[in-house]
Amino acid sequence: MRNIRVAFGPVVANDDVSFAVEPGEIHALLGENGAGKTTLMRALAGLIQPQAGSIEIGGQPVTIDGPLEARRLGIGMVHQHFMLVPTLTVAENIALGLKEVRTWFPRLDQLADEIDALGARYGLAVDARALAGELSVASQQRVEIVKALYRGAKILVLDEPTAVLTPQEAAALFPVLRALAAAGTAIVFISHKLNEVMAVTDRITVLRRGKVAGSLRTAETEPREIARMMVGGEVTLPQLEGMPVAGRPLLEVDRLGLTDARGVRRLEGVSLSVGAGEIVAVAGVDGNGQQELAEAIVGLQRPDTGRVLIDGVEMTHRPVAERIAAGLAHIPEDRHRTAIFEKLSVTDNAVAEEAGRPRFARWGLRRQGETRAFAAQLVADYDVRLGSVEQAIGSLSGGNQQKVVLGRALSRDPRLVVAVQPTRGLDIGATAFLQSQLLKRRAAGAAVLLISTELDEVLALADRIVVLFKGQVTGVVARADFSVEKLGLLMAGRTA
Amino acid sequence: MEWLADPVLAGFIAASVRLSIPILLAALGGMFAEKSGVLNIGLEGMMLIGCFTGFITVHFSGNLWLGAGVAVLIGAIAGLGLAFYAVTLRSNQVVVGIAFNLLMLGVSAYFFRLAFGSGTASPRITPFAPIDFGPLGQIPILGPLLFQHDPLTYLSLALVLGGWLVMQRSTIGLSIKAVGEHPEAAETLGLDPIAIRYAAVAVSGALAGLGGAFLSISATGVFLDNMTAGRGYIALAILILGRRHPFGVLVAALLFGAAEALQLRAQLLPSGVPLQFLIMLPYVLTIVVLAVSATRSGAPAALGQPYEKGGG
Amino acid sequence: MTSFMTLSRRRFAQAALLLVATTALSTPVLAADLKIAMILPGPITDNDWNSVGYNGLEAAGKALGAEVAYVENVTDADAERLLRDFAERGYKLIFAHSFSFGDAALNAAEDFPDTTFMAGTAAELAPNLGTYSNPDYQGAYLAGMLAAGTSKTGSVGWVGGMPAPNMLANLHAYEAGAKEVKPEIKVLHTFIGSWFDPPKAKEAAIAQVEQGADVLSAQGVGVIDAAITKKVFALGAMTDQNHLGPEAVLTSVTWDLGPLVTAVGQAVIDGTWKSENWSYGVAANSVGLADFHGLDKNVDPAVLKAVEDKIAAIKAGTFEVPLDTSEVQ
Amino acid sequence: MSESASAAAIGFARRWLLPRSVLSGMLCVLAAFAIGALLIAAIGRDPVLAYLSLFEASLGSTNGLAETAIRTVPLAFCGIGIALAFRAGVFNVGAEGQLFIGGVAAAWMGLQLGGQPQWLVLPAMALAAAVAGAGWSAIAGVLKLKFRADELITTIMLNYIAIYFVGYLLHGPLQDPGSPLARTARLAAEARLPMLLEGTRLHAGLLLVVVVAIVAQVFLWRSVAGFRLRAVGHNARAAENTGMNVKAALWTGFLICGALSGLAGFSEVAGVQRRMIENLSPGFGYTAIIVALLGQTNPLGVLAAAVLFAALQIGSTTMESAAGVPSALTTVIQALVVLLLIGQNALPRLFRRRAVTGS
Repeated sequence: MRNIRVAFGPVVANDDVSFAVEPGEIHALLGENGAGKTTLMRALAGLIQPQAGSIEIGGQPVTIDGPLEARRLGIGMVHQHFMLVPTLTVAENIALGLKEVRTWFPRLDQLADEIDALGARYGLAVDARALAGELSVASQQRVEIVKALYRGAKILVLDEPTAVLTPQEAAALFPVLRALAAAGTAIVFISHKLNEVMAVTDRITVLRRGKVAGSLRTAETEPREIARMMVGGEVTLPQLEGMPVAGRPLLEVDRLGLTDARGVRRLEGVSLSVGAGEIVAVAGVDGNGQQELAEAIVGLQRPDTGRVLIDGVEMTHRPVAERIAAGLAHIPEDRHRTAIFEKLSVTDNAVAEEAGRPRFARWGLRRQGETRAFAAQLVADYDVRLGSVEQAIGSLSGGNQQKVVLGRALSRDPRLVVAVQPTRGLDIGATAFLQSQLLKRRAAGAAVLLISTELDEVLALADRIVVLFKGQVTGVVARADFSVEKLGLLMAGRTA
Repeated sequence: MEWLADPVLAGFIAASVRLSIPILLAALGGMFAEKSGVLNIGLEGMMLIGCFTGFITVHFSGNLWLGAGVAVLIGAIAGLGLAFYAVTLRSNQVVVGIAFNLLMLGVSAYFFRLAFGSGTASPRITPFAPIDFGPLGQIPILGPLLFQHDPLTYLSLALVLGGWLVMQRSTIGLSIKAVGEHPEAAETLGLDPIAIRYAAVAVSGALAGLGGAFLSISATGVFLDNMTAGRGYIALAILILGRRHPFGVLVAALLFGAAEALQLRAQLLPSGVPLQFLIMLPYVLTIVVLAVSATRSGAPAALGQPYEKGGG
Repeated sequence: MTSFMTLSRRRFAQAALLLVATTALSTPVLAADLKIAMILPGPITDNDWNSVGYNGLEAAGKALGAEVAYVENVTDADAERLLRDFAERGYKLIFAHSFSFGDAALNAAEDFPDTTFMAGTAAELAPNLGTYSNPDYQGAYLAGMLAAGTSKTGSVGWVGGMPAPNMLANLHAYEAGAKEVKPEIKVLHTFIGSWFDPPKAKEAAIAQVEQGADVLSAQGVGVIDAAITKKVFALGAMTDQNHLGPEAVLTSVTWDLGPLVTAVGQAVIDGTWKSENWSYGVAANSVGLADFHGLDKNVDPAVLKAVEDKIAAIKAGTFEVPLDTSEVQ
Repeated sequence: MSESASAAAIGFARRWLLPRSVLSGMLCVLAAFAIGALLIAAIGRDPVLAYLSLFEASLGSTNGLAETAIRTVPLAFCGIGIALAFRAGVFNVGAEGQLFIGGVAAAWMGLQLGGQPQWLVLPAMALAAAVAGAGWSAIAGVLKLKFRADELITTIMLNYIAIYFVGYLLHGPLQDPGSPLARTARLAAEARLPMLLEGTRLHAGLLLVVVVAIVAQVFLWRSVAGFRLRAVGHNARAAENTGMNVKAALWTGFLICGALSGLAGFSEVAGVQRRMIENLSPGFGYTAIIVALLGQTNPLGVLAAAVLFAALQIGSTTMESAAGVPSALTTVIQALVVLLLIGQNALPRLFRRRAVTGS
């Protein structure tokens, strides 16, 4: 790919980017969130058309005008958010859009056998007859890789493949990639995790703000150099310091059990407590009950057994508003779904929790002046970049949206903060800012429950770590005993 | 076992089938649209335009099958029109559907007057006649259920089977379901969500058109303004009752037809129940069944959400 | 078939002309300046109630040389407005052709004292508001006699739209007529719950046939379709509906509103109009039985004779068909 | 005048006097009429005469304006109710049935209180209508919130049931004694809305609906409850997460829609018919859905859209009688207006996207 340029309106995602990958090579595409990695690869996969630049495959100039053409050229992409239809089986997912499985009535049984065989060859075990939506995340990822291989991918693009895996699962993925490379496949490995990139790739290209910051052989570099390239300077992430104040417990979760709408048991006997001035992290691979735990604590889901106490008061079945009044702040995982109203203004979003308080309302009518002043203050305090507080929050960048959410939650001086994946999708600067805010709350005597799948983050910030596996607590580790290996085992379900 | 061969029971079963067919066809059409992620509130209008064009074609050509064909074609074209709004312009699908129903109501009434004048001797055609299966028609239960109907009814039942084959077994069905559940995934695999949705809505229009034509060239041989009388809306409920599955839709439509056939018969008995309560029976029944069964209805994830190409 | 189709094609070609002709925008004016208008509750193409009203209006327009206009598909909510609209535009004689337009006509009459209003079966009248009855129940009595006389099963059917007074009067007279011929006759009746839903009317009729009815009174489009399918007889309503089922429609109870509208119009022109109930029924030849088109061979001659005698008795004033609009059940 | 002041003046004019949306909306109406003209010409009638009579009847005379205003009342009541429900994410299309139930409740109350002073009777009737309409709507609310049955479907079914149920009442317990017609007895003078304009039928329901529109506008955009309603409609999950009572907002949507549709029934009964009749509404509740969305679900916008549709419907019947154009044509024109308006709202957005992605 040469001199690629992709712009969405005024935002330039790729600017004069050149990138090359050779057969048998594992090539890392590294960069912070928003650096343009995914955009570049979507252009390669024919999902968007670059405004400028050229692409050559095997030395031949090509125009990739759509996913079909990309496939014909042997390009396969495993997206960060899996492109699987959850209500179809694995075989059906793979059969989608394929002419080879017969035009009218697909030979799904034969296809399933072929998939099994293909999986066996590369150590990618998948059940071709299972519903895609019922597979574990790691299996879904294997399905995505098999899907690409079945389509004859010679160039395989993996977008943040380890984000959803345990360290062990990630480690298991790497031999598969090497086997594929050995068989002549060119692999593009998109990531922002330096250690993985160092472990598995042959070459590294770093993108920063839509431009190529550098391209080097993995063997000839070291993490510090790469990190500088990614960030464009030195940024150190905040680190927890000092012993916990160990105040009275502000959050107590007592033998919580929860069954979801489809009848699946999501939590079983989960107990934990967070004291004032303490950060407790919940670690685990995505989808092991973290979301349900957080939602039961903040009141978005009703547990069927157990209790939730906030500052000693039972809140298990109380509405969200009461918990907020009791000092709870929630920074949810999926911002767009759970935290913000995209079409409403920044002002409206900023006061959503408190619109009815006397400060912002009189006789049931909203006090516009007060509300706007509050929003302006929040924007200033949390360094939100925007044109006007009256613009729709959906028009801000993800990081700025998250800052509004953070400001809304923290400006109330909450005594209990539940933060779920608070830094997902943020660049390093925003991540550092956010983490430092959490540490500030701890210093101010609040209890912080940090739910994260990023081990680095958990290790850096937590006083204690609770590990969840399949809805159960497999272990609680104090700061003194932190180790990646130990956590990894707990995350894989081995109780300590 | 005498009651098995009772003519009143036989008549009730046969009537249930006849009353259910138009709604069944429209609901089957609605299934294709909804499975692809488009809410087709315009079924009523597509039925009505099929009812009208089918009738007028038969009237001027004398050919019943040509009438059915034209109704299918016009219904499909109406479906494409709705798809333009729902898929390309990404308009609110409820408003567009209601506007289409209004348009079809006006267009059919206007062109009926254009074709036949404001005169009062209303035109009439000879509708499809039931096929005579001889002794088969006399079999208890099965006879009235299966062997006393006209060709369009059998075509409809075949379409249910075909709908099942397409939806559950074929590549096309896979593509439609994928587009309705996860259009972006479908696009990464080289499917065109926009084109598939257009096609699915066109098919829904075609089937609704045929369902409407059934009213004017099979059930009766006349056309009147607004002759579909809300059957397209009923079909939406039947679709959900039937869990958007061809056989489920068949069962739900038969249930509604049976309720209608039952109330028409109950009126002939001295029950003491006020007439209006009997007439509302099918609607009440629909709501009750909906309430009991709706908790796990499983609508496609992207239903009603317009898709933007290359987005996300 | 061929000639039928040719006719249709020609009619199609003439559609535009027909439309112009039917509302008679400008016919030569014989009478002073009388303009007659009518509002109708349904489509004038229904071969039924609304067709009768429309035909009567047309006939009067021709007979009097008056300019006529109409609005079809008028709902109760719109009736008063449209009556006032016509009155404002100089129509001096306005027919509100529905039993449910009485209120509307009363209100409009109050505000337009110089305009003459005629409301179908209105309860309250005003100095400039008269009413005209819907005497087709008289014909229904005759139809009931014929139905009972023709029935071999001892059951006859009757299918109607909504339980409105004129429908109820029709049903009760039909039943009375049938019982006069055969006291033990069973009369089945069904209301389909809407005025226009042919497939449902057809199914209602089929249900009656399955319960033994072999002659049906068709008070709605669709019933004749059932008679054709089930090979029983139907009695048409309002106009001669034999063309809808040449083998099935024994005869039709016809209602010709032309004489009434014409007479009312003439009275308005002459200044002799009085607010009263104008009733043109069997006695005035406005209601009667249509031609049997040869199907009378299926009826017991004694019954035919009885019907003829009954018509004579009504005309002579020796028999009055009972008017009963009570609710059923 | 300073530069900023003149800019402000222009901005004011753009925003309030002649916004672009009004201009392009008028263009759509014109286009729909142009297509209608072709259809009129196709049957050999004179489009100019037809449209003149349409205009004359709806907007060209005092009486025409009054009739248009009368028709606006039920359309706006139902439309505002539907709009507020839509804002909360409730697709309540049951306004028609709620109107019937409200109408029969108003008439019942009016008959019960016969002879009492007007200041007591009218509010009592309005209250009865609002409560009954809201109660009918609440059935769909319970079905959605307790049984997860889609309100789009249940409200359609409930419309049929309401109309047949009212039919039963009018043929049975509430029937006018001594009349075979399906209607209640006539309301006493105290139970009728005052007339506003001598020589026309214009009644005080118009004032009521204008007040309701203004209150609804303030409620939606200035009140805390309105804010929460909108927030829930935008993103129910986020609303719940920020401590808002989602169920309360959904109930507000159901109940307001029912209450306002009930008031539409009240104003028809107390202002126009002076009794409850079997065919109280020629589909006001359905037309109001389109009116609500054309008005961008903004109460004042809905009021404006209601005036447009009222004028079209009023004019169309006169067009039929005066120019011999079947009123079905107006149905076509109404549908075209809607489709063109939706189209012109969406098209520019489509082109903009095209330009950006450059595909």
